[in-house]
Amino acid sequence: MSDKKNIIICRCNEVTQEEIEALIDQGVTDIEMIKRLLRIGMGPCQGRTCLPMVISILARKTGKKPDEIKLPATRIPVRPVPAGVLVGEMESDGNEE
Amino acid sequence: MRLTEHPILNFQEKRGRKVTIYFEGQPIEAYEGETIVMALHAAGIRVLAYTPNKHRPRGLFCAIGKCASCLMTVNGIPNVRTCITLVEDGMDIRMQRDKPKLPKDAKPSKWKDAKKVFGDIVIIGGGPAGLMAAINAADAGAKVILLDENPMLGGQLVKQTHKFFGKREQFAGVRGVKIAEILEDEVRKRENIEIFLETSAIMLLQDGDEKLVVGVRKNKELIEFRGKAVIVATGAMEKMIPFEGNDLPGVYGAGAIQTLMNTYGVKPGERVLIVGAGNVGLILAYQLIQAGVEVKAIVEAMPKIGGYFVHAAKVRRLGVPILTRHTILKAEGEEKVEKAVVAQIDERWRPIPGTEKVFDVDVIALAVGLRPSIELLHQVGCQIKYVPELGGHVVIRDSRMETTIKGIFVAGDSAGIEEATTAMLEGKIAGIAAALEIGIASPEWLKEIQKAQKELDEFRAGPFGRKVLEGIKKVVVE
Amino acid sequence: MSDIVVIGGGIVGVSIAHELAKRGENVTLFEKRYIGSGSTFRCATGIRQQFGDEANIQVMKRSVELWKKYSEEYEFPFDQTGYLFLLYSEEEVEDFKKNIALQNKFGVPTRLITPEEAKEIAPLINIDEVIAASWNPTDGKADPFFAVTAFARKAKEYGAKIYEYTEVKDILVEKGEIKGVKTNRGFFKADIVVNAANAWAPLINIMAGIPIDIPIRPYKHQSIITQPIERGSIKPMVISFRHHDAYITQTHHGGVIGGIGLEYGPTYDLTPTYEYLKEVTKTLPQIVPALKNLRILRMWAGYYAKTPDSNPAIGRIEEIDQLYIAAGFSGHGFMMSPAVGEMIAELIIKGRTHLPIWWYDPYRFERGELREKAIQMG
Amino acid sequence: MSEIPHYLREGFITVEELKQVIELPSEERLRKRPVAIPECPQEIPCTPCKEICPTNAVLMENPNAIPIVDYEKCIGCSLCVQICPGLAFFMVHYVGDKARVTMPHELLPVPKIGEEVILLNRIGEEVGRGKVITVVPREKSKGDTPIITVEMPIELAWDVRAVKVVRK
Repeated sequence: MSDKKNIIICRCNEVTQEEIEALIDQGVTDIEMIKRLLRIGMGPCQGRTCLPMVISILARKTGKKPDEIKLPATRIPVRPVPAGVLVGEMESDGNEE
Repeated sequence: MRLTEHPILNFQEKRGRKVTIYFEGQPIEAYEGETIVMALHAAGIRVLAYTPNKHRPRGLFCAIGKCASCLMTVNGIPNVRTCITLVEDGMDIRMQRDKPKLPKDAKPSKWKDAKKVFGDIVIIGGGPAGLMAAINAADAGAKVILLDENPMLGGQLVKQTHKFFGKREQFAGVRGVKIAEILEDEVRKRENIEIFLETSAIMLLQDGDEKLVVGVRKNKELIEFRGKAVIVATGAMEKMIPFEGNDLPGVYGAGAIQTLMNTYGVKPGERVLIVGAGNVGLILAYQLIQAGVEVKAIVEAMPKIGGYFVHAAKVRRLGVPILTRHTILKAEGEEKVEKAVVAQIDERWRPIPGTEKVFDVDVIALAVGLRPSIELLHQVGCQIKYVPELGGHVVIRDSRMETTIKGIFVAGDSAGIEEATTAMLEGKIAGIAAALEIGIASPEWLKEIQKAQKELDEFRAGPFGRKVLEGIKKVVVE
Repeated sequence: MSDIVVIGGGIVGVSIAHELAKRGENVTLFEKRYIGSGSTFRCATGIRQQFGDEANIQVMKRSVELWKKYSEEYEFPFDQTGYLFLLYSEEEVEDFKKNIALQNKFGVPTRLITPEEAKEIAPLINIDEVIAASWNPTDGKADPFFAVTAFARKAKEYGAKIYEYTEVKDILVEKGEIKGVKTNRGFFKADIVVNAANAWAPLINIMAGIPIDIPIRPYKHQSIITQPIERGSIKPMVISFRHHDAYITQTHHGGVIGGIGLEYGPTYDLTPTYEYLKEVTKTLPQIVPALKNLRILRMWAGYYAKTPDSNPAIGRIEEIDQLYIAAGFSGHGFMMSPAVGEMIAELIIKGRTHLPIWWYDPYRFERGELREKAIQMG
Repeated sequence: MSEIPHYLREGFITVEELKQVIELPSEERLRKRPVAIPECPQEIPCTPCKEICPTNAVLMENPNAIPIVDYEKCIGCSLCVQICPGLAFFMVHYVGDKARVTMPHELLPVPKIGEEVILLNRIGEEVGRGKVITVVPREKSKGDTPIITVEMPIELAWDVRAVKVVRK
């Protein structure tokens, strides 16, 4: 069968289908918990790519309907922004190594 | 890897001044006006980063600033979205392999307050819905602020080389690229529309009676946009599906491939497998052939072609097989896609052993559907609902496109996945409705809303509209 | 055996349930959403013993011992990476010298160090105006997600029942005796109730009909987290009172977490504010300048369930047989939770505890005997 | 499953299936002058063919209806072939033992008049060779789509719907 170690669900934090299914099999079926324990949707894409797939895996494994799974909150800022930009200062000053 | 001739598009005229950028210290030729990742792709660079823990290669995926798969360090600043950042002469571009290190000798920052821009209506997204909203809101008398995070207006229209369906007054028979030009001209003609490109909206807030949209321009400048109403027309993003090797560079969203070849004239690869025979997959196949790329096959898990038959017929007669009831099992390759394995599936969607087929391809295009980009609406607290007919989570709204928060409107794909034609009509409705609500438009404009609503009803009256109407029933409240 | 009900599935409630179940008690916990969803998952991860009074120092010393023990046994991340208070004035230094002496008296090895030593401990900090720092290497931080789920898992293994998405709607009290709790899943018999609802504790107190006022009020506090950076970049929790009571550290997974003391309330509203985002991004790079080039991934809000003296109310409510409270942690619930679990478990089972629980007497507000304000920080 | 028409499972329509959707012109009509044939069996919201037709020969009850050509009204002007967004209109004309099929050609290179091209059927198979007899280049097309008319053996008239241009 397919190698679920090699199926990436969360590209940002490199979470595989295998890891998600293992957690669900352990009884963690709340998307909020799955999100926090695996850090799915907490990377720079902020869940845009992965959350629909997580919802469908969860629906399939628990028999819930996708509309019963509440979408985790969308946090500010909806795009990752350098702190310096928010203070109005972002001239590249060559400070990075 | 750059296209020099094309049956529809002319890239030679469009390309800007030649500049040099540096990838890992190596000089690369680029043209002003193109994004970093396009220039890298044209130079054959597919791998943009390695993930910090599992060291998996990363390439682009969405190419419209949403998926964060193209993050690189640019001029020392980590995590820059290179798919929507334009090249500049001498730019230093580095792959990210690990989590970044910070300098010990940085100096504390000084701060200045954000630039402030005031208008009546702030429109987020300059695609078909946002442009039509801007034109109509402006004509109804509103001062309009229009933002888009891409370097050009038009949204996904700018990469649609095919001609649109619908009625001729809705631009039927006109190519998407041309529609983008027409709408952009209209927008630029109007003095009461102020345009901010390369500007991402990072939050949407209620501030007393006003709406505050906080934007970041060119990764650098903080701008506060204030208006009495906001229209969110942020479009959609491509869905990803689980299969082995689905994160390998070369597995691209269909839209990303269109951006490469149709917006920037960069050949996405030589041989392509397309997953999904909806309109996006079918149109993409035809566009690939037009760009001189071989399409090995289109696989579709459903038992029938989901897109318009006429789009399928166009690629079939050019020799592209469409394998219904097939799915992708695996993308194979070391650093990037080299092979795709597909198989037939049974009624319960399980692959049938022994039916595997291997295609030698360097690109796998995912055209498996879109989902509305509702982040700002969700973040500000609009009520949302899961409606599969509209592509996933969408906001509750009324027939004039106003969400559950007064003064916040939605239009186009961010209101539910549909067509550019319906996006334009919804944009028109939202633009006028917003101008009416804030007391700027005269009541005669109601007629224009009714006219657009009638056209929407007509457009959705056929079998393809039926599913959408089912979905709309679930989200429209009065 | 008594039926004990714990209301609130934050880390305090879960710790209490865990300690009770571990001691063989029959305990049931109700959480209206999911474990950790209230304030625990929103906390800034810090665990410190640097307080200015005897009770908190002793309780936190015990708490750190338990954090160490349980993190090893239950395998969740807890790192003793220290707390570093940056000091900018002679006045601050004098105050801290007193605290350090007190901390040393109870065996907490805090010491005053030079700015240069501070820079060695946390090389990314800006020490331009720092004149000294208070440093305790045995303070630390833990991962709230892994910690609370580990305690919940263990509590269940010891026999506790944990009901998530179960909201307590009322507490049935007859003739001063608790009979049970009504929830959205029906009635549960109970002899003993522990109010561990923190920000929502006043609502539970009303349900139980307690005759005294325990003034716990929710205040909105916000935090930010950045993209992950190289592990070990900011090991300790770095604190500066000079900068809006700012705190910064790096989480277990690499992101830099931080916040300032700009609070709103009392309110149950948790909408993040732009004002805060601007203030926090102005402030934190003053302490760690390199932060300015880091991307902020998220900001969020949580409650500090505050009392007038920023010390929690922990103890037994005499008028109702048997009601206990452990709430109003004023931002210290996460760090104190293991010790609080122990205190409440001992109190219920033995009627007394080896820890100085008197300090947190729930009746002190009625009597007007406020404690010295606890340092409300990280 | 049986309800799914063949053309939606396969992505091409057979002549037999097409005949169930529209009536084909008589041989007499085919010999008279070029006649427009819509291969558009699915209800989609699209009306440019109807809107552009100078003789109102394209009948469509509503914007989602299937286009039906009144072959007597059709003057063979090819505007529908030029405008059709789905590239689903063709013209067929019988001339002696040859057929002339007019079709859109949005690929490079656009063939020249007199050039020999490979004929492709609806699934892209090479079925013979034909000669290009007229070309309406993109600039002159009313629908921004180049169209070409290719002469071929009459028996291929209902199979050939594309060409391949092969140049050394």
